[in-house]
Amino acid sequence: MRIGVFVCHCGTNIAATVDSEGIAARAGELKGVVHTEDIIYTCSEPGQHAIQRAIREKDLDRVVVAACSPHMHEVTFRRTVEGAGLNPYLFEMANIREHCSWIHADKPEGSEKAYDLIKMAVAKVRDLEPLYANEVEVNKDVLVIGGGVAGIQAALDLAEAGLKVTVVEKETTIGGTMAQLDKTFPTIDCSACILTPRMVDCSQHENIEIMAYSEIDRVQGYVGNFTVDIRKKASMVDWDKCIGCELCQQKCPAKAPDAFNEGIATTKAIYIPFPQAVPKRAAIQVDYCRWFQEGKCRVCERVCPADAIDYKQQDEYVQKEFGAIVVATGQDVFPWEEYYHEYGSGRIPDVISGLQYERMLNASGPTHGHVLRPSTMGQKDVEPEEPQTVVFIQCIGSRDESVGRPYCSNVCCMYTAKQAILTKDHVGMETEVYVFYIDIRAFGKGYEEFVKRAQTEFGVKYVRGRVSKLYEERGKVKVRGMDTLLGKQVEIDADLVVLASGITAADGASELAQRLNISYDQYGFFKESHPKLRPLETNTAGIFLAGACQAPKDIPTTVAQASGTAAKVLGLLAKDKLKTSPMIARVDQNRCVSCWKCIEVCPFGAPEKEELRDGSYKSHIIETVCQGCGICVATCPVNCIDLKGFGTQSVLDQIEEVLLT
Amino acid sequence: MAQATDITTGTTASWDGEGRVKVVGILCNWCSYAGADGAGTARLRQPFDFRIVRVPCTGRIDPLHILKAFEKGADGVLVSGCHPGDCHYAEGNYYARRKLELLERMLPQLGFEAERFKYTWVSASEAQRWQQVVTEFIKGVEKLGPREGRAL
Amino acid sequence: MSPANGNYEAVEQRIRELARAALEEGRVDYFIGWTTGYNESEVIPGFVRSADKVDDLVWNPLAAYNLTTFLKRKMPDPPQAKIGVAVKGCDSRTLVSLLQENLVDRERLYVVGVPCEGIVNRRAVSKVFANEVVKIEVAGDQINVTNQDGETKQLAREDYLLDHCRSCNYPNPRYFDDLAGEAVPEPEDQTPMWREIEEFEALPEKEKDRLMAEAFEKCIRCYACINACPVCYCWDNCVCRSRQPKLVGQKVNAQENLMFQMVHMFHVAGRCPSCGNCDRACPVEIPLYLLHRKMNKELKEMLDFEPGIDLEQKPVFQTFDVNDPFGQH
Amino acid sequence: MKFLPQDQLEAFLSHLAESAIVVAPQRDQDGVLFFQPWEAGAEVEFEQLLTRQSPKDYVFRQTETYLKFGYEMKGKAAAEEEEVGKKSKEGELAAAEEAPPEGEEPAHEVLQVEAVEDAPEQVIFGLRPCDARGYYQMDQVFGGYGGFYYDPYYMAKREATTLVALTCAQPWSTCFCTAVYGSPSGTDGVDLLLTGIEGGFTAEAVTERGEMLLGFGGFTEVGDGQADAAQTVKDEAFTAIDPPFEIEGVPQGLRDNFEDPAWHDLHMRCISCGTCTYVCPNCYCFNITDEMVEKSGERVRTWDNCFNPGYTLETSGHNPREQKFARFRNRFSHKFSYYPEKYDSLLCSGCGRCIRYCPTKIDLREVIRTLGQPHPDQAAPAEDGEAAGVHAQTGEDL
Repeated sequence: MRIGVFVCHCGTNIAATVDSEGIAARAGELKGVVHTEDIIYTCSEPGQHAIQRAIREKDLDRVVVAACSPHMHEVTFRRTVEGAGLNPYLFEMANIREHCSWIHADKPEGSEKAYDLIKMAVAKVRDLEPLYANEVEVNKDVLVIGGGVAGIQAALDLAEAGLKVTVVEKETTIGGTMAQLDKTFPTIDCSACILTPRMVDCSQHENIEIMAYSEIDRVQGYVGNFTVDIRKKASMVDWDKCIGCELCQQKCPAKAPDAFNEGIATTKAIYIPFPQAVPKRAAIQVDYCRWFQEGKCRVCERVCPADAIDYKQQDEYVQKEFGAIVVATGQDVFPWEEYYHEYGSGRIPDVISGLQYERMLNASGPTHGHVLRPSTMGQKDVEPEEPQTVVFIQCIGSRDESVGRPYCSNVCCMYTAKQAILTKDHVGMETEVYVFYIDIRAFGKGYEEFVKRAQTEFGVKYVRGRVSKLYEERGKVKVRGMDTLLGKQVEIDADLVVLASGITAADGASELAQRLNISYDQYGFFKESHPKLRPLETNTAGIFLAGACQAPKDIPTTVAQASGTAAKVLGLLAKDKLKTSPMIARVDQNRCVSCWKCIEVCPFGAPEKEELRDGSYKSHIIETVCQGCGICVATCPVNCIDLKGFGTQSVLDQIEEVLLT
Repeated sequence: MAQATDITTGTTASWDGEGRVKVVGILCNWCSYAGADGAGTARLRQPFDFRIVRVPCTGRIDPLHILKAFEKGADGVLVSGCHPGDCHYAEGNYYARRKLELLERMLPQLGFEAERFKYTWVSASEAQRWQQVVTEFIKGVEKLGPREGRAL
Repeated sequence: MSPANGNYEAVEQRIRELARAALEEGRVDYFIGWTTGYNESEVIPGFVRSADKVDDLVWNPLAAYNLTTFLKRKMPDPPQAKIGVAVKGCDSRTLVSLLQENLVDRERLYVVGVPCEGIVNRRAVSKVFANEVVKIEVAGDQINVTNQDGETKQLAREDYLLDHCRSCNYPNPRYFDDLAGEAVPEPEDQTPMWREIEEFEALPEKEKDRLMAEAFEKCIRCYACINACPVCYCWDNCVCRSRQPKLVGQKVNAQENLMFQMVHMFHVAGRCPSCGNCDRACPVEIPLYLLHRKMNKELKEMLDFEPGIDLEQKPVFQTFDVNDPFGQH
Repeated sequence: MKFLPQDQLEAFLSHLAESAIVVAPQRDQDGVLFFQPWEAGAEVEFEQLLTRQSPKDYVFRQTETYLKFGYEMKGKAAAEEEEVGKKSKEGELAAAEEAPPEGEEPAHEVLQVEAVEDAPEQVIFGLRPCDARGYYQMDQVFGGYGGFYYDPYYMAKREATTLVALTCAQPWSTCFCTAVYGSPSGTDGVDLLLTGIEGGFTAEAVTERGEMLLGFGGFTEVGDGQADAAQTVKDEAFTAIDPPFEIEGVPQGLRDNFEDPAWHDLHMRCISCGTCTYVCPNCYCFNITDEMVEKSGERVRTWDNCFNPGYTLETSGHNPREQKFARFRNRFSHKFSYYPEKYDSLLCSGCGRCIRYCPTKIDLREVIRTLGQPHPDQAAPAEDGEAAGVHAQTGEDL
């Protein structure tokens, strides 16, 4: 073993408190060290040349640089030693600047500690072995999970760049939440007018395949090579034949709740969610279908001009391979009825959620854009009334620890302002509109101005305070609350109360995260790899995030993130082969006792059971999946798993070296 | 400072010196090691009796490594990683937390004073907190002095 | 623990019957129960391969050995044998631990549960005479001990039970296929008690240090403790023996010995219900039980967890809870 | 033969302690009996026969440092020699490599080796004839018997050791020395044999070393009937042991029964620990390792045992005794068959510790009774699969 030790002065950054020259000379006594040198600026070009020269002339096979933090220059010096023909992983840094010279004032002390740090680095470098990055072939197809605006944007960007994209959507149409919206803030432009052309683009793009009414069943593999099982749910309609004529829906005698309209209207057992649906295909909700429930009917089958009805249809499983996955599964509306009992738990008909109101405002919605009091709707001999007094309450299921949602949902302040304006617009300027708020968060471009407009131009009355109780009295909804600015109790007789329900993680998000092996937070939102520096990546290489599945987001942010994610995916898939870090775990199968604890604890799914020639099974690390965290290493009871570059023996040796010599 | 003159030739590490204690730190690469870097960059003075071993993640630490450090003569061991929830590898510090907690609770049974071991979380941005943690910990160990005639 | 109700013969008979049936019907290749050793008061593991030998099996308050040890990998002979085994309450908990991790094959196992009313601390009883104890008889609440000179002493059974039997919360097996006899009453309050370790805990650190050093000075590193341990399964690849990495040095001295024991302790943490098999196996009487009970006390306080209770539970160190009530700092 | 009155015992021990370390059976705080260095005033236990371990550790140490070594920089060698020299007490310094001439590059190193010789004069007092016989048997292994290996480390200690044995008056139920050519008053390896009788001990010197011990002034000439009384004690002890097996033919029997399916039954409750071998007065297997930190280290010998999986592990990863039953078979076969082939003795002195302290009380006597009888039909190479080469339960080849 021929180790070279290079001690940096870093000008006076190190040399002021560490005798770089002296400890370099002392380091020559350490086992295996054959060359030492002190350099004024090791990272400078002459400094790097000095290392390379010494490697060649002294035939060094391992190098220690005692200088700054490895976070600063580890990569630099790895390249340096590689340039001199040495394996870049036969290198170790001793951090004698940030961890020594800069935190000590006394030179003898500083020198002594710096020498100890060099000893530790030498002890570690002795245990290192050459490592080689692995290369894997990359599949260039991309899976986008979720067909909302995030998924659509990402899919279009990727498809435009020439990649094949599969969009998997759990509903029968893509579009997501945005398709349910009437207008968008702060421009009040029509949501459908922006979205539906993009939906059509998606369906017509030669590089995009939409798999609607499908879900992810299983994900195997690793970055560049995922194998995904997709379950196509049985719609009881042969979509290859269905022409989307809606005849079945018109003739179907069975009513069913209308999820697209947030339950404020009904649809039919066989349905197409909305006229602009993509793909426009019918599906049967078997729980409400008379044929499935009672064994008679088959009206749809009779009326279908395309002969597309297939009552015997079963779920179908498709296996596809992808190089990268974009998760864009969106969010759900906070189920306020389960939490806010003081607001009637959903039993007061004139208390509705923001998204329900959105459907009511929509010209193609169940009320054709007329704002009506639900308590007066759908009754014989009663003319539906327009509300005269509308109260909005913000922060429902947001910023509320008592319902387990301490976070801000990001969109409610703005959509409330939008809906308040639209109320005035649809019903008339004389309508009384109140908004109860805690704080107004109008942080985006044009947002603050928009809220101001609601207040000044449209005369929406903003009341700072929380509503303590809602109850029915004489055909009105009593709104009892506090105006904290005036310090007064407020009571309003409202005709309609709209709760600005916040955003909650999509139903089934955590199960999907487990299938994908990505992490999620306590609320069920998926976790980015780093909140600032890697906001689009997950901790599982090759899986990226877009939209509100990561955290509550409005449309501009969602679209921006989706495009960013697409760029990340393109960056990844631009390469034909991927290099993977060699500093990963490795199993000594001779000693493996097949207890599978490694598989249990790995956050990434890197260890697998490998069948050996004798029929036994031993642990094996899939190199491209392993991220090198070492959790399995610390868990393996026989210590047969080791972490290359951070070996257990090297950890022990560093400790022993510094304590015993 | 008898060692001062010996520094280039002497063999006695002043770490062994009178009144000195030997404290080993095992730090995760992503948060606490970077936090200690930050403390250095900010020139925050820290005790001398401390040597850091860098590991990728606290989840990579086996409590036995810490016991081994004690066996080899450490007077104190400080483990620090990312705050729970902020692990670079998503879950490593959650696994570590259980193991380290058990170790912390078992050490008194083996005759260790509680002040000799601590595990904590310091993020990359908490340079000041790092200074405080390491200073207080080493003060605690110094109060107890070196371990002698020990079982482990 | 309630005093013995003297039902041992009936239970013993039942164990024999169940073992006989299992052997005759070919459900097991062999049955592991307890039998007598070189004298009648040495009760040892007994392996019965044919139905005509089931009468060798015994059940009495000296049957301390946790037989689930013999289910560990590499123990069965032949390796794929179908095995019947008798388990007491505490033994069954180590079995549950093994099953939780799929370290034994449930399909090849036939478990006879044995309700237990406490096992005699043979080591303590043997010390009432300086010379050889040749006979230990348990009669009701009394233990009669006879030495080689024929002298007999009477001891109160209560005073000479194993430590964990005195505060046993799970006298009935947690897992079994057939129960040999009726379940014994279990305490209503199953809060674990740690009487026997509280005394040690109260000592000053320096004193504990000294006692540990003294105890582990005696250790001869025969590895009886880990090999007798039912949940310690690395077998030939134990890191203490492979020394890859060198967690434990080759030298036999108090420090290395204690380090070795720590390797064992941390590797069985969360799976060891402190059955005491290690402690009883130690030829030099190191109080290993003290360490393992302490560990379980801490686990109970940390995670409200007792090992080997629930088959569906995941071993606590192979999982986590983001809201674990410690380590928030 | 002389007589040591009871009241002179302490004085005798003190007398011995003047010129040697005296090791005698004493109880620890848990009441467990061990051989420990004796200090004036400490109570020596003569009643109980069996210490937990045999005293073999005092000659064949469980951990023994052979030598210390270090790599030194050339050029500074002279200064450092002094340094190491200070550390060694009786050791010799020897440069394993010839020091190269001055003035070459400083990275060149030389190996310094210091032999550790630690063989103080010692008297092991109060051991039983079976334990003494353990030394007698180990002496053959380490002492160059038959031109085989000579171990200077063991022999240095052995030669500095005097064994004062005590006749075993009240054998325990696990004792079987008489079955293995021993006796409760046997003198193999013994220097001086004491026998407890009324009022004290008779003392017989077996060797010159023992003879010298009789020079202690506290001894009196044996009185009337004392010699007879001692003989009675010995005879009674001898007859108290009922030999559990007939030793004749056992070595051949174990060879014949090498592939007997009964091994598979007998090993079942073995947990493959090393207790039996480490409490045994005869077992002598060991391992050698270099324990090194930075540039210096020690070469250490430690006990090893045939139940240790690493004992037969080959570098390739293959382990010829991977299965537990094979390790189990080896222990008994070695003691009663392989060893006597090479040496003039068995490797068992019948102390019974392995039975008593085995965690599952595996009974050596039962094993020898079951498998120690020659089978005339198996003396020839076994061809009958059922009887020999095939596992009774599985039909697999053994």
